[in-house]
Amino acid sequence: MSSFTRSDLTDLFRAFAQRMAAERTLLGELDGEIGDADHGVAMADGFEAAARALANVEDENQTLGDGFTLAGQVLLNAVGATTGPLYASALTRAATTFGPVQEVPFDHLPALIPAIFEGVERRGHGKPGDKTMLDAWWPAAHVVTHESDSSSGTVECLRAAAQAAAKGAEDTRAMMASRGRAARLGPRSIGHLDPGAVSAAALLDVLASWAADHERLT
Amino acid sequence: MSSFTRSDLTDLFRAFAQRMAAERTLLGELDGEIGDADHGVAMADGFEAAARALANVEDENQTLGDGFTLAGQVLLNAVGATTGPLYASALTRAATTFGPVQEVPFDHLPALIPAIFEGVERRGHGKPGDKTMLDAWWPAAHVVTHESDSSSGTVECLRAAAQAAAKGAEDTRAMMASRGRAARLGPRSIGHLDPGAVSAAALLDVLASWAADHERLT
Amino acid sequence: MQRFINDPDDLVDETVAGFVKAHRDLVQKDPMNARVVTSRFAPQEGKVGIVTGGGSGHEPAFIGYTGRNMVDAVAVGELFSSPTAKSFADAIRAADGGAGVAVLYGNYAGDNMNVRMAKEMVTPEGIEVSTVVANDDVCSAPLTDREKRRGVAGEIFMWKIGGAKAALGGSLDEVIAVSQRAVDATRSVGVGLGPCTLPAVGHPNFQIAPGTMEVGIGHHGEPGTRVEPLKAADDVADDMLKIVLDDHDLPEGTEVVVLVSGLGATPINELYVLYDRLETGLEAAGLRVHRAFVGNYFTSLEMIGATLSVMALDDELKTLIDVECASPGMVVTG
Amino acid sequence: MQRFINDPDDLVDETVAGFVKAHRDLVQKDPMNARVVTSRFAPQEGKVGIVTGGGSGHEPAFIGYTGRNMVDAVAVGELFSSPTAKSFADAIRAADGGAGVAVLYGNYAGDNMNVRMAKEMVTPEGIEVSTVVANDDVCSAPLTDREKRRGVAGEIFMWKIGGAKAALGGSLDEVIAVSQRAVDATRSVGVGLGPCTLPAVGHPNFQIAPGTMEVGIGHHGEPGTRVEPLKAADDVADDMLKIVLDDHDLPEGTEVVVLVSGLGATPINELYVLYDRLETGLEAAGLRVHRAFVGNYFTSLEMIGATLSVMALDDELKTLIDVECASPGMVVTG
Ligand SMILES: Nc1ncnc2c1ncn2[C@@H]1O[C@H](COP(=O)(O)OP(=O)(O)O)[C@@H](O)[C@H]1O
Ligand SMILES: Nc1ncnc2c1ncn2[C@@H]1O[C@H](COP(=O)(O)OP(=O)(O)O)[C@@H](O)[C@H]1O
Ligand SMILES: [Mg+2]
Ligand SMILES: [Mg+2]
Ligand SMILES: [Mg+2]
Ligand SMILES: [Mg+2]
Repeated sequence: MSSFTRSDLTDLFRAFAQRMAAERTLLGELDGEIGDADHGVAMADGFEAAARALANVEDENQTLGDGFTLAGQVLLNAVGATTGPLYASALTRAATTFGPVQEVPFDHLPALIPAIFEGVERRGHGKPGDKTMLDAWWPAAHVVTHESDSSSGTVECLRAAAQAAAKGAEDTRAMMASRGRAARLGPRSIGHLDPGAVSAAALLDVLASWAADHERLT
Repeated sequence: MSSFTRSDLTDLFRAFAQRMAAERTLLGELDGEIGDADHGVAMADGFEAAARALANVEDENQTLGDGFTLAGQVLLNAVGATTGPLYASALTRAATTFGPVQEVPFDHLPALIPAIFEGVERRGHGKPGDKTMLDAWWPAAHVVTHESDSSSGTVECLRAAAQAAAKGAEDTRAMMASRGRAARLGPRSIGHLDPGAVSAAALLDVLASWAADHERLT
Repeated sequence: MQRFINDPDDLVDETVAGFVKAHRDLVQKDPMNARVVTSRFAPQEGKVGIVTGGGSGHEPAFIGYTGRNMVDAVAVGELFSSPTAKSFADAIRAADGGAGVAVLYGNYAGDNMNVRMAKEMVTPEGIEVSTVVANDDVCSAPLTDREKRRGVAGEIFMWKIGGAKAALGGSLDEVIAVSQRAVDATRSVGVGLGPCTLPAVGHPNFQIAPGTMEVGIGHHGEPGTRVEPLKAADDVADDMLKIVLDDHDLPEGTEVVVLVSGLGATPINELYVLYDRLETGLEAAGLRVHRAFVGNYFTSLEMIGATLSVMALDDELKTLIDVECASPGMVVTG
Repeated sequence: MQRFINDPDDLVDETVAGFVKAHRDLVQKDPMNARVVTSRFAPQEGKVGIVTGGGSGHEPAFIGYTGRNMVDAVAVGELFSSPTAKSFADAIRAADGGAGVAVLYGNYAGDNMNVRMAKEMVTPEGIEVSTVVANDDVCSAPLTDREKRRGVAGEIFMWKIGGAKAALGGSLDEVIAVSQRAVDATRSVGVGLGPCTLPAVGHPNFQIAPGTMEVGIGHHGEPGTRVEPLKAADDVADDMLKIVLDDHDLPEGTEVVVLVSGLGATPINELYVLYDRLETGLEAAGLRVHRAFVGNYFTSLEMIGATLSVMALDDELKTLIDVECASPGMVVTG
């Protein structure tokens, strides 16, 4: 069975960064509706910086844990906003999950999702239903930890998680924000998608596609 | 033959003020094209203040000279801008022309026009062709001093002066401004009417109509 | 966009560069971090350091309040985005004179997290950090949820008070206590008449229909409590004052400091028109204006609108607001 | 119009009312004339009085420069209109401390006439009046017609210099001479990106098409020397500097004071972006910036755009620009 290596991590972040760059305008507009319009810039700049850092320091001794830690630190130092600390915390958590190893079996990859969920939750003190990115990460994490059995493949698991996240993001439309800038809007936030949930669902979509490509090629 | 009295002066200024109020928006817009859009406000406020002052202090001992002096002072104190001192100077000049008398023969009325022209010219150091109000006052004054013979009536004389002023104002369209704010525009002022010339022509039009009504009623 | 910009991505860096050049008598860039501006007079051995930070686009806030007897170091974020935890940490390091650092900032999720992380970074280095979080924006949450309210222009009072207390030799605990008192004594409200545009986005991220106004608008265009037809200036001033005073029951005779700030594109004469009515209203409510600030103190790019902030004074706050200070955004002469 | 106004006809009176309330430590209304604002410190026995005046809508100019070691009395006109001769005369009377009065104003036909008439009014009262007429606006007439040029933001330098000289005990002749030197040493240029609206008119009185800019625009929207596609901020700054320096051949090593003023609706961070490039350009031209002022110093209601003013210093001008002063629009600390 194939593995997920430190250089795969760089590759995955390159894919994240590309997608965030592509979604930059949309995310800015969604944030403009209920926040301050900077979410596209924050996500695009943050993941670009992280991907570049991962590519730059890729050497033989780097472990997956080192890579996630690096990505988190760079994101934190590059972005600020709410996004910086939340995803930095998420990636630090992932560093612990993946640990000081050069590679993990490929079917460990879905564990990234609950790690990110827990990291964001711990830093932001939010909960599903607050109309935040947690509304995408939580259903995805739930798929990974509860609904996927070992018989179904890694890619299928990630696809299911991505679909759950997309639905979760869509569901934020009906929610009233109680965290972040949009909370100020109260009832007037209803009817708008949460930008952080949308970007989270996009990251999960990238993860599933990247894994599918990777499996096909190896 | 009828006369022009101190109370006629009040009446005339009331007519001036009404017309300036009616032209306020137009004059503002013309000034907006080549100046700073305040000419309508200046003329309307100035003549309103002058008319009100003339009405308030109308008593038996007031001479025409007193009346013109008062109107000039009030205009000066009410308006500022370029218009204030120019018309104040014009009315002070008229005060001298009409003098310390309670009334003058009606056919002296056209003498108001060259008096105003000279007052404006002396204060502003301008000349016809500069694209200013002088381009309306000058041809009107010329009609009064050179072209009207005593055989034609007062009202006809004033009508001819008003027509000359209207044409003079229209002619400013082809001129390049060399005085006042519009001078800054140089060639770009060409094609626009000078607001001060337009308001001057309107005052002369009022004068002719007022005289016609007055003659008819007396 | 009719704006003076080069690459929108460079806007913040160029703003900071021009700012430290123009005000080199008062401020400088942190040599270690281009997103930190420090006072020429900092750090001062034995003085409590004053730090703040926030998103860009609010100039002169936040950088403009760096200077003598004011803020010692400011962390600079992207437009409308919290600075990074690292920038907050570097600002704390730059301000530290050995007597601890007071981080006085506004209540936004990003700032809360980044300040918390910065504190975690510098604590192991032996720097004592305490924080005060401004939440003066009345319309951002009900009074029962006061801790959820945002910080807006009233933050300037917090910096002025904290900066003065530190300059007079106050301990970290004292600086924190009196800065918190300044926050507790301050209420703000904003009214928006026109939106603003982030240059990287290129069009307004919210709309205010001509002929209407958004009462209670936030500093990033966060919608207010109500949208209503634009009223006469006096009526707007009355509404603003009512929002502030209803929330803040002040005994007659209280002395207050008032700040009326334009949001960026409102002509300055209109701020005075508002102030004229506001002072009349304050006096009618039995309050006395000890000092007033009117101008573009805390803007939101080219938003049209204004904010009102009122701080009730006690004896110490009054003494401290009068302490001489010199910063690009605010000067109080002795 | 998304504006805070009551009756447009009351705008100027309400502005002055709010202004004197907000800044009552520095200024007051002339009890004799509601259109005259005087310094709390004026008149001063034996000191030359400093007077200016001009149309409203340029706040903080003109009233904002009233104060200690600055202007003693200001005549206030309608929006964009010269004050009346009577107001100028009353301002002169209020400023007179027996040592003569310097009227330092800008070159507009209305101001010229009204000041001349004011002088005629007060001379019989035994007040000695001399005048300096600022004509710093490069694009308002060619260099060969310099006496036709308008006064714009560079007037602030004239007031600062004249005010300081008078404060230091200069005679009327000395104050006039050095104020004239300040004018002669100053060049300004404006760039407009968006128009302004007089509330009584209700719509912009000129247009600047989106995507274009008007280089050399005047303070009331008087059109500039050219309309061209809006460029990047750095290129605009370069153009402005070239216009100023081409007109004003300064020897290398000259020290200058720089003022970058917003016209009303330009975000303040963009003024710093311009300044960043301007200082670089000045230094490339061998000039040294002694002091810089960046902010909304001389506005035109809500016009979008900025002005640059550069004053070349000699020894005396340098000493005087550094003299401490306190006015609502400008504070220089000692
Ligand atoms: N406490 C929180 N927990 C989880 N996610 C949050 C929290 N606060 C805000 N968010 C997410 O952050 C997103 C906004 O991020 P961004 O626009 O980059 O930062 P900011 O709100 O500081 O401008 C929101 O859409 C929401 O999903
Ligand atoms: N020196 C002058 N002599 C005669 N008329 C002048 C002179 N300067 C300006 N004007 C007239 O004044 C008019 C403008 O007046 P107004 O708009 O009220 O004042 P301002 O130009 O001060 O805004 C111009 O249209 C022009 O006709
Ligand atoms: Mg955001
Ligand atoms: Mg005009
Ligand atoms: Mg933000
Ligand atoms: Mg005018």
